[in-house]
Amino acid sequence: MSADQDRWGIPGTYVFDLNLSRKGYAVNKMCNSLRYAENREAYLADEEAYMARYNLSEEQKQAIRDRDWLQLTRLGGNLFFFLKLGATVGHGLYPIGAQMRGESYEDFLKTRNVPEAT
Amino acid sequence: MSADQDRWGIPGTYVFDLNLSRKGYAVNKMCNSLRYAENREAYLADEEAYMARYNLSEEQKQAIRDRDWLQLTRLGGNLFFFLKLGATVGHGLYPIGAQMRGESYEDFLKTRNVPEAT
Amino acid sequence: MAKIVAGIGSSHVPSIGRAYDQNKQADPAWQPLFDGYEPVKRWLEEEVKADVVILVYNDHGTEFFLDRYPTFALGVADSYQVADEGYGKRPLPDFPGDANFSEHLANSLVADEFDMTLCQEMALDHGFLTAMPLLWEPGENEWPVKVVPLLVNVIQHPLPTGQRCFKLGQALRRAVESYPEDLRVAIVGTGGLSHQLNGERFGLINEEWDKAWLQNIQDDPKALAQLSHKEVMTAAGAEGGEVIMWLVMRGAMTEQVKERHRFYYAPMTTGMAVLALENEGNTPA
Amino acid sequence: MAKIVAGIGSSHVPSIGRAYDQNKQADPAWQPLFDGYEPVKRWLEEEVKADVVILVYNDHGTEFFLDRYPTFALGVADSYQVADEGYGKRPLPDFPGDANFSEHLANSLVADEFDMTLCQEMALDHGFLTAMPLLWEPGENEWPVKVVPLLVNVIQHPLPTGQRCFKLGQALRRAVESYPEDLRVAIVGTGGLSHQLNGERFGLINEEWDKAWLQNIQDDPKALAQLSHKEVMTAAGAEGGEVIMWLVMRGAMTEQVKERHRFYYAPMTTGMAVLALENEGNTPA
Ligand SMILES: [Fe+3]
Ligand SMILES: [Fe+3]
Repeated sequence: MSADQDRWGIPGTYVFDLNLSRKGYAVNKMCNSLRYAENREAYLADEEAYMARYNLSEEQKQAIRDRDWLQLTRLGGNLFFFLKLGATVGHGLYPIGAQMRGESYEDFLKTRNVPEAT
Repeated sequence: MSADQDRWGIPGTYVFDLNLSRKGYAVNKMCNSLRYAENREAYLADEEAYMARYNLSEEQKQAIRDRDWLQLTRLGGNLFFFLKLGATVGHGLYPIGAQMRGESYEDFLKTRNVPEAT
Repeated sequence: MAKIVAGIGSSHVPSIGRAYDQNKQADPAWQPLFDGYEPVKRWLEEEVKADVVILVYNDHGTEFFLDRYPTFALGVADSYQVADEGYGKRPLPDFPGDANFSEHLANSLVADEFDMTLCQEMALDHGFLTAMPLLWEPGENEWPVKVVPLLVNVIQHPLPTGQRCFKLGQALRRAVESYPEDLRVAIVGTGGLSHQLNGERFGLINEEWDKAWLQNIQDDPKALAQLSHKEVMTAAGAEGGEVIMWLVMRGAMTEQVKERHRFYYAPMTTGMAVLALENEGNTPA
Repeated sequence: MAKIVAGIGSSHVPSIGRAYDQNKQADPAWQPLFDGYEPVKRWLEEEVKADVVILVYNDHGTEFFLDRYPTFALGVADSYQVADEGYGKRPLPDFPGDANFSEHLANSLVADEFDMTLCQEMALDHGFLTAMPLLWEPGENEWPVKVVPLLVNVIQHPLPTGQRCFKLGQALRRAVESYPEDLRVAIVGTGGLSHQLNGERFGLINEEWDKAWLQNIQDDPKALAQLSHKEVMTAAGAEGGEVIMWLVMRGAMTEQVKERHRFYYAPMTTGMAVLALENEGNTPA
């Protein structure tokens, strides 16, 4: 948890404020472009080339290559936008969440009241 | 001056309110697209085809064919947007204004303090 | 004179929309939820008979991007499209607007010092779509009510304060009641209840807090409006902070309200709730 | 602590930009105008030495379209581009922002119940560009001040009231004065004075009204803020209604102000003015 996030002081929580939004702007802009099917195809055809079109930092690119959603969140990625990246590369909301919690998907489901309601 | 405009009660003046804006939305959207050079070329190549792409009323199309800027204003065209259409078809701000006043460009200039400051 | 005839709080969750579209109404995991909305739908159809609904929602990275993020955005169009959130459009009809009524609301709110973004075009994502078919039955190509979408920024801080949202509701009531036509207006505040979709706390639900919310929004909304975003997010999760949209609805109701129906269900990652309220008396909130 | 060190009112007219770019500073029709700004430019450079300027302007169908029109939009970016209004970009450097300062302003204004649209990207048209090189000399690739663009809807009614604009200025002052860094902040309100660009009244100028405005904005801005849009537009022309942007600047100054410079010129279709004000005392407007 960075100093910037400490100002909110909510453990395990990354509040998407203007500071984080500015930091992650390029990531979210790229992810936003993936709402179009033709862009998703271009992304899958050449991830590096697609990332290069946007102004991502090397750290942000690496978090994306690693599919490290927690790290991407720390670097300003906003879930509502990077869900489109997840959908493109085959990571859904609950697996992403389980990973952010540091759990397997199965273990995560066990913590739910009605795991069948996916 | 229509009943809608009468509510403002300022003679010779078309106040661009939500009512007029909704009425002219298609016109202004088309004009807005003319901020790009390639669209201006497409417009000049085939005005009717370009207008057909937007949802203009027949009245609005006719006002454009006639380069009747006062009528276009009455039908919801907003000068800040239709200036781009003017620029495309070779009508500048002051000639447009002179036409709306019902004057020749030369007569309009005579009403100015420093006509050289065009 | 137009008047507000119903106030509804409702969650908006994409999985509800998927369950609806896949006809899971009888699926054991989903039946409670659909059953929970059913009495409200019946009440709206048989008693409330609203002409138009003001639905308070947020966009989720679908139509609004961070290049220009409004605090409050109001639809002023004759119709609104169902958005494609990237998986194809949901099979729901597009929505009829009431542009004259929207225009009146916009004029009234801006004169009342609310700095609205005004939208002549607006495609609506699950923030808007989730509740609609659970509350009003769509026909093949139409809806039984017209809509006015009202978007609130709950995505990028600074969010509007709870207090500001409540005041927006109060201003909406004044705006509605100064409209000359005899319109019956429902208002729906969507979002929440508790959930968190980021960080190590992903999946947080606080059922106790949610249940208290469903009572306090009726009895003491002004206290809820005083909560800071940090207080709400600490208890109800970062994304649970969007419950401030219920305060817009509540501010548009009377000081006293009567509960017509309440339902709560928390199967997965969001406390799902629906609450139906009626005005009681004439004193504004 | 940051503080407001200068308040400037300035017209924004495309033909001024063209005259500047075409080096018409010595052209008899234009020389009065450039000479009129010169003392203000010198004052800003030699005495005011602002670190950042909040410039209040409106877009003219360049970057903002009617699909989503904000009432107030604030730039929160590190840099802002010179827009292409359809005739190629003006040969001016792009503008450096001060994102931390903008962020503070945004947080403060939204907490203070101003419903801002917040912009991470914003290209600036003549509404912004006209005044800048007349007030601060650009270098080859840089500007001597950072900028915070603040857009006001003066295009599509309902516009914010004059009163709301004045209050926004007052809120800006509070926001500036709660910023911990020792920033010197200038604020520029642009637009007007009288002009009308539509209808049979195209070309209306009201020199008398303009001259009264230049005095009253100093002595009795609260009376100006009470004028209705209809009153302003009737006297100063439909597009002259944009003078409400000067009220944002004035609201951010002290109750008493000292005039440093005033200039007025009405060669063609717009009453062109520049007014430079200093705070006097500490009582907010
Ligand atoms: Fe939401
Ligand atoms: Fe302007």
